[in-house]
Amino acid sequence: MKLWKTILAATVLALATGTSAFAARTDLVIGIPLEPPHLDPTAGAAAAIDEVLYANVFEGLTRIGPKGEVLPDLAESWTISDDGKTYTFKLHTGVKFHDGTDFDANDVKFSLDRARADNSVNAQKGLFAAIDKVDVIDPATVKVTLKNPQGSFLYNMGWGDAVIVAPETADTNKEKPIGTGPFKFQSWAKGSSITLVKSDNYWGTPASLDKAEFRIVPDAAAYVPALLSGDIQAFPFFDPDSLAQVKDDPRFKVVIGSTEGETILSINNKKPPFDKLQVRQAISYALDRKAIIDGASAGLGLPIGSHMSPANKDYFDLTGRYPHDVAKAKELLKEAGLENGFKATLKLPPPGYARLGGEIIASELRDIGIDLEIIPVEWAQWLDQVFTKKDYDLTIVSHTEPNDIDIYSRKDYYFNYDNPTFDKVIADLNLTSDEAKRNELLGQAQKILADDAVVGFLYELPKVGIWDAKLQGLWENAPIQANDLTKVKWSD
Amino acid sequence: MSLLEIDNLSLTIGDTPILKDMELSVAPSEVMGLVGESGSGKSMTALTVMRLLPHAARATGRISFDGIDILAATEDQMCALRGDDIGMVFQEPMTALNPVKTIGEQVAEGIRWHTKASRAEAEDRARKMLDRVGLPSAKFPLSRYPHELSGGQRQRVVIAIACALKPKLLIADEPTTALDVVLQAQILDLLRDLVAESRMGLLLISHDLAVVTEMADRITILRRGEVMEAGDTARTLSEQSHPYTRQLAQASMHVPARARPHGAGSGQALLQVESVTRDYPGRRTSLLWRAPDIRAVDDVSLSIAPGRSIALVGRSGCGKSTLARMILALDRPTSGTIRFRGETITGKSEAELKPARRDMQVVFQDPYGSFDPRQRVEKLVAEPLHLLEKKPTRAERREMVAHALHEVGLDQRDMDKYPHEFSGGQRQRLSIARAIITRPKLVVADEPVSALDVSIRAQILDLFAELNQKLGIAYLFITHDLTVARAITDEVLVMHDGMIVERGKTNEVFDHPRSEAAQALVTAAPDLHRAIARRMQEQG
Amino acid sequence: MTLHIDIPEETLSDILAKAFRNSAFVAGFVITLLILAMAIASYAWTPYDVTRLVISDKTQAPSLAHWFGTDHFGRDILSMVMVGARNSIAVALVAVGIGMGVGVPVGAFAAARGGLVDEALMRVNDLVFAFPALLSAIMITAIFGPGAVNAIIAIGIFNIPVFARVARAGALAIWPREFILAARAAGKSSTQITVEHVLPNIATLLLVQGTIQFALGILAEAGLSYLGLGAQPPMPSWGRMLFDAQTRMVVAPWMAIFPGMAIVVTVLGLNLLGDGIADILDPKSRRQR
Amino acid sequence: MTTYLLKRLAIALATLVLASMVVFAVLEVLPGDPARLMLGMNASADQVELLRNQMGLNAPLVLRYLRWVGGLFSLDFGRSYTYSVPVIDLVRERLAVSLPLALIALALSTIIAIPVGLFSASRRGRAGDTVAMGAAQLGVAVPNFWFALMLIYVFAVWLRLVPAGGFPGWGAGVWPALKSLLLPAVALALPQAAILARVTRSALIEVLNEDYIRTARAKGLPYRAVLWRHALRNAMIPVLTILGLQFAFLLAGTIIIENVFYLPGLGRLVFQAITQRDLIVVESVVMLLVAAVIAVNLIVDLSYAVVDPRLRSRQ
Repeated sequence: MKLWKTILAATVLALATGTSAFAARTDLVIGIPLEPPHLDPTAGAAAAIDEVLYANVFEGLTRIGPKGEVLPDLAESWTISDDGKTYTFKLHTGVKFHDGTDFDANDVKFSLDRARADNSVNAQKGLFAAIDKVDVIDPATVKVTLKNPQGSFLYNMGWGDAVIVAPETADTNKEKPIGTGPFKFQSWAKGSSITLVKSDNYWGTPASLDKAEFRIVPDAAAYVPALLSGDIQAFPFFDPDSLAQVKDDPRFKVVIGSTEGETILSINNKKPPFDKLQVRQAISYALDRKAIIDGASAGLGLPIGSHMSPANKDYFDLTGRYPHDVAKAKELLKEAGLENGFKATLKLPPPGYARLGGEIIASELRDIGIDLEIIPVEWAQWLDQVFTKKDYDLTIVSHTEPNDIDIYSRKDYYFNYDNPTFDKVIADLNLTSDEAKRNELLGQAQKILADDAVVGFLYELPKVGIWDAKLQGLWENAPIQANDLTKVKWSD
Repeated sequence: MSLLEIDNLSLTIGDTPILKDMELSVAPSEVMGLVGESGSGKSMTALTVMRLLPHAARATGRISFDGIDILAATEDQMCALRGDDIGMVFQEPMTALNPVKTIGEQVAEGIRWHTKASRAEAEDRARKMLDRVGLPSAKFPLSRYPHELSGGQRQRVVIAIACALKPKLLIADEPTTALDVVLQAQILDLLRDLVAESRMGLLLISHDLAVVTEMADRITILRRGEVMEAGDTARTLSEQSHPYTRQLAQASMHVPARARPHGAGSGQALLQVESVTRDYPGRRTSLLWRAPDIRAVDDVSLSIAPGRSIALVGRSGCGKSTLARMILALDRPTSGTIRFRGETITGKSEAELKPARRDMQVVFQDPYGSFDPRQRVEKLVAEPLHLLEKKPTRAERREMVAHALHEVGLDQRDMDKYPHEFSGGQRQRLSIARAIITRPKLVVADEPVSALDVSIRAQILDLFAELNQKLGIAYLFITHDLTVARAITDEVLVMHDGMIVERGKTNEVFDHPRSEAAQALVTAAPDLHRAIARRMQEQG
Repeated sequence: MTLHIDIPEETLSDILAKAFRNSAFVAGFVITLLILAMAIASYAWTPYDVTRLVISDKTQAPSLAHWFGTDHFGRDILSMVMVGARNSIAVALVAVGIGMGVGVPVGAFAAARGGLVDEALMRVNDLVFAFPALLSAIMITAIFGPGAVNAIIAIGIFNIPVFARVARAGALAIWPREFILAARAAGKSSTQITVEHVLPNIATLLLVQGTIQFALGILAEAGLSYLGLGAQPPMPSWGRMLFDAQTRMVVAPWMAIFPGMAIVVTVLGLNLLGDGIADILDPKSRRQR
Repeated sequence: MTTYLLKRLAIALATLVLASMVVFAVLEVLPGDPARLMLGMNASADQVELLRNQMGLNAPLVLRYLRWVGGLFSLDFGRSYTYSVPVIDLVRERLAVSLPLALIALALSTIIAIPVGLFSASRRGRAGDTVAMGAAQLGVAVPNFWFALMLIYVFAVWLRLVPAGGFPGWGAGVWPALKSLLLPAVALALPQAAILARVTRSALIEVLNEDYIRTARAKGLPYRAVLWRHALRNAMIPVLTILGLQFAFLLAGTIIIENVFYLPGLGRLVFQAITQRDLIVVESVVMLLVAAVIAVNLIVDLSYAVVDPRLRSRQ
C-alpha cells in the first residue's frame, strides 16, 4: 500500500503546478451557454452574438448602459430638430477600426443604409424602418432624417444590430469581426471558445483586461464543476437551478439583477376554447406565480401582471389583477361551459425557465381540470410550429427584447390577439416622444393586456450572475443581452 | 521391470465413478491393447497416466512409469515427461492441431521446449520427423497449415509431434477410428515400425477387436471401469474364457441369418440410375478464374430390384454419400437421370417428389445427431406421415407410430419420451422406425452402424435383415466396413474417385477382388478370424 | 465463425434443479423479480402521487416521511423511482420485442435461403449496424417528437440487426445437422423446418441475447431521457431524474444516487439472469456479444 | 487474398451509397426551417424566403441530393447553414477531439480488459474469476454519464488534478489537451472494458476446451505457455469483432459524455446541428460516421484473415 501512496502523491504534485499561479491577473475566462452561429451582430438574431461582441468589439452611434440608459458612443453628441424628425450626430475623431482603417461619417451612412436596404438580412430591420435618408455633412458629422418622429430612435441606435461596420470588412465580419471597440477578435475554436484581446489603437479609455476568453458550456451540469475547479471565473448568465450549490461559497460573488425579459405563458387566442375570455382568466387565476418562481427560478425574479419588466420606468404593478384563486378559476371554467375541464398541449422551448416552469404550470392547471400534454421542442421547431404556423395551444417563452409591448399590436403575431383599442394606444405611443404622455399610454396598454388576460404573465426573468469575488465591473442587470467588459478588472 | 505399471487404480470425476481397481502394465517395445466399448473408461486411463484430467477428477492407487510415481509427481515433473518420455496420439485428427499455427511450428515447439535446441536445429529435426511419418518436406513444407492437409495427413503430423523426442512410452487413444480402412492400415503400419525402431512401449486403445488383435502382443479387456480379462492376445481371444470376452468376440464376427429374400429379383427395377454425374465448383484462386471443378460422382449407373439389398462400399471421400443424397433427391445431379418406380425424379419440384419420397426413406449414421432433441418421439417418428395424401388424425397417427415402434422392438409407451432418454442402439431403432412408418419400398442407410458398439451393432443388423424379410424393403447400404456389407447385402458396388470400379455378388467380390481399389480395401480391412489365426501361427 | 451448439440433454426438472444451484441465475432472477414487482405495484400504490408538485418541501434529505428524499419540485423520489421503473421496463421490453419480432425471422430466413437473399439481407443488416445508434435515435425523436413511444421505436430499430445476426448464426449451426436432412427427406419445406426444428433449437440463444438487449435497452432509455428525448413529464423516467439531479450534486446528492442505483441494479439483475440462463441451458453455446 | 479484399470493398461501397440515400431522405422529413432560425422572431416572412433562396434550400430534391453526393467525393461537403463555414473544416476541428478521445478510450479499455479476461479465464470458476466478472457486470450496468459526474466531482472539483471539462485545443500543448481528455476517456472506457473482458473470457474458455489445447499440453508445455502461445491467438476473432464495434461507437456514441465535459466533439456537433436544423452538417457528418464504421468493419475483416489462415484461402 505504501508504494501506491507515494505514486499518488507524486502525480498530485506534478498536475497541481499545471494550474495558473495567482499573480494580479489580466486575463478572464467567461462561461456562456450558447455558441454564436457567427460573429456579425448586424446579420443574426442569436443573443449569443451580442453577449460576446456588443461594446467589446463593435460600437454603435449610441450605447445602452448598465441601467438601460442611452449613452453617447461613437456619436460624441447630437441635436434633435423641433419636429423630432432630424437628428444631427457629432462623431468622435481619430477613431480607428481594428484593421487600422479610419472611422468617419461615411461608415455610419454605409452601416445604416445597409441595415435598411431591401435585401438586408438584419434581424431587427424594423429598428431602421423610420429612417428616410442619411446625409454625410462632413467626416465628423452625419444627419439622419426620419419619416415620422420616433421616441425610441436613440435607444434603437444603441441595439447590437445597429453597430457601425466598415464597408471593406462588412462581408467578412461573420468570420473575422472588425470593429472599433476596446477589444479586438483573436481566435474562434468552433464549439469550444472565442478569444478577444485588448485593442492597441482604441480611441477611448483602454480596457484593463489584456485577454478575455468566452468558453461555451452548453450543459448546466457543467457550470458548477467548471466554477469550482477554477477553469472558468465568471458566468454572467448563470442557471438559477444550479445556484444552490455555489451561493454560499466565499470564493464567488452571486449578483442578482433584472432583465427586460417578460416570462409569459403564451396563449393561442384564436384557438377554441382559448378564444373565450373566461377560460384565459381562469388560467390566470390558476397560476401560482410564487410557486413557479420558487420551482423554476430558485426563488429569483419578480412576478409581473402585464407585459412590462419591473426594471422599466414605465412599469405598472398589475400582479393583483389575478391573485392565485383555484375556486374562482373553476367557477370561470363552469361559466364557459367547461366545468369538467379539457385537454390541451403545452409546447416548451429548450431554456430552463420553460422546461421547469412547464412542469409546474401543467401541475397547477391540472388542479382546475385542464390536462396538459407537455411537448418539448427545439428552437427551430418552436419558431416553425409555434411562431410561424401558430400550431399550438399554450407555450412558455421569455421575451428579452427591451420595450417590446408593441408586439401585441403586430398583425399576424403568434398570440393571434386582435384588439383595435389596444392598437390605437400603441399607434399614439409611437408618435409621441414626451415622457409623461408615453408613461400614461404605456399604463393604458398594460391594463388592457391584463384585463383581456391575453397571456399568463408569470415573472421577470432574473439576471443571475456569478463570478470570482475578486472580479469587478461586470453588469448587475441585463437591459440588453450583453457582457460589457470595458470596465472589468481584478481587484488584488 | 516393465516400463509402465498401473495397479488398483480407481478414478472418480465429481461423484461419478470411472475406474475401479484397474491393473495394467506395458514393457519396453511391447504393444499392450486396451479394448472396451464406449463408456468403459479406456480413454480416461490414458489421460490419468498423462495427468491431463479435469479439475474434478480424483485418482487413487499406483501408477509408476520408468520408476517415477506418476500420481505423486509435481506438475513440473509431469511437464518434463510429457512429449519427451511419454507421447500421446488422439482420436480426432481434424481438431487435434492448432488451426492458426503451421505444422512446422507445432512439431518444432515440443523439440525446442524440451531440448532448448535453436530454431534452425529444431526445424531440421521436425523436417526429418515429418519425413519419417510419411510427409516428405518437398510436398509438405513446414509452412503448411493444418487446414491444407487431409485427415490421414494430419494424424501423421500428430504422430510426428508425439514421437519427435523418441519417447519411451507411446499412448495411442483410438488413433484410426476416424480414418477409413485403407488409411487405418497405413497408420497402424507406421506405428508398428516406430515402436520397433526405437523400442518404444505402445499402449493401443481401441473399441475394434480386429485392430487390437493385429497389433497387440497382450490385451486387457475393460467394461464399465473394471478389467474383465487380460493376457496374451491370441490365447485370450481364442479360448474366450471370460463370458464378456466371448460376447465381444462373437458380436464382432456376427452374421445375421438371412433366408432367401422374399420375392426377390423379379419384375421391373425399383431404382434406375443412368450415367449420373455431380460436379462441385473448384476453389476460386484469383479474381479471374477458379480451380477446375471437382467431380464427386463420375458417370455412375446402377439399378436396384425390389426387395434386393445392395452395398455401396468405398474409402471416405469416394462420393458414396453424395450419390446417396442424389438418389434421395436431397441433392441435384449435374447430369444424368434417376428413375424411381418408373418415374424420373431428377429435376422435379418438391411437390411432384412427394409420392416418390413416400416410398424411399433414410437412416443416418450418428444416433445422437439424427433426432431433434426438442421434439417428442411420437412427432419425430411420425414426421414422414407428412407425405401421405390424407393427413392422418391424431389417433391414427399415434396408432401408426405405436405399430412402427413395435416392429423395431421398442415399447409403445416410448412414444411420449424425448430422444435423450434412449441409448445409442435404441435411437438407431427409432431411426429405423421413422424410416419404415410409410411402408417405403427403398431405405437408404448411410453408415447406419459404424457409430455403434460391437454388441449393439449385431442387434441392429439383425433388425435390418428381419425387416427385409417381413416388409420386402430394398436397401442401399453405404459403408466403409466390409464385414457389415458381407453380413447384410446381396450385391456390392465398389466406388473409387466417384466411379463404380467393380460390382457383383458380395462374397464373390470380396473373396476375389479384381479391381485395384477393391483389392486395397479387402487387404486393408481388419478381419478378426484372420488376425487370430495369424497370431496363433506365429506363436507356433 | 459458425456457432457450435450442443443441445442440452436434460428434462425440464433437471434444468430447474440446476437453475437454483446457479448463483448468477438466482441473483439475477431475484433482482429482476423485485424490479418488476416494484413497477407493477406502482400502478396500484405509491407512497406519494408523482404528479403532485409541492414546491414548499423541495430537495428534502431522505427521512422517515420520504425514504429516498424529495426532488427539486418536492416530489417523493421513491415514488418516482417506482413509476420510473414502469417506464424504463416498458420501453426496453417493447424495444426487445421489436428487435426479436423483426430480427429473428429475418435472420432465420436468411440462413434458410442462403445465397443472394442471405447476402442482401446481411448487407442491409450491416447498414443498420453502421448507423450510430444514439445519433439516429436522436434524429428519430427529432422528427417524430420526443416521448416514450418514439424512444421505443428508436431503440427497437437498433435491436433488429443484433437479433438478425444471432438468429442467423444459430440457424446456420443447425441447418447442416442430420435431423434437418431427415426432415427434408420427409418432404418438409424450408419454412416448416425453420419453424418446427430450427427456432426451438436456438430459442435459448435468443433468450440469453434478449436479456442482454433488455439491459442495454434500459441504459439506452436512460441516455435518451437524459437528453430530454424519452418519456415526457408528468411521467417520471430514471434518465431525466439523473439529468435534473446533476445541477444539485453537491447540495442534494440523493437525487442522483437513487435513480442511478435503480438503473445499475436493474441492468445488473438482467445481465446476471442472462448469464445464469446461458450457463444452465447451453453450457457449451457461446453467447453472441 | 485479393478476391476476399475486393469482394469486401465492393460490398462496403454498395452499403455506403445505400446509406447516403437513407440519410438524405430522413433529413428531408425533418420539420423546422434553418433560415427562420437564423433570422429569429422579428424577421418578416419574405426576409426568410429571401434567405432560403440564397442558401439554395428551395432547389428541387434530386438536384440537391446529387450536388451533395457529388461534393462528398471531393470532400467538399458544402457550407454549414449556421456556421456558414465549409463543413469539412468544422469536422476537422471536431475530429481533433473525437478521434484522440476514441483512441485513448479504446486503448484504456483494451489494456484493462484483455489481461482481466485472460486472468479470469485461466482461473475459471475460482474466486478470482467470480470477482473479476462481478466487477465487469457492474461496469456494464453503470450508466456512463452518471459515472462521469462522479469522476468530475472527485478528480476535478475535489482533487483538482484535471480540468472539469472543456478542451484547450492541441495548440495549448499536448499535455494540457491530454489532461482534459483523461476523465472523459476513463468514463467511456469503463463500460467498454467490462464488455471486452467478458467476451475475452468466454472466447478463451471456448478455445481452452478445444482438442489442440490438449495436444499442446501433451507436448509438455505448462498451462501458462499453452494459454499465451496457443489459446490467446485463437480467441482473437471474437475479441477483434468487439473492438471494431466499440471503436465505431466511441466515434459517434459519445454525445452525452461530450455534453457533460463540454468537449467540442463530433457527437455534439451533430446533436447541435440536428437541433439547429443544420441539415448539411448532419447529412455530411452522419455519412462520414457511416463510412468510418464500414471502414472499421473492413479492417476488422482483414485482421480476421491475418489472425486465421483458414480465412486467407477462402473464396
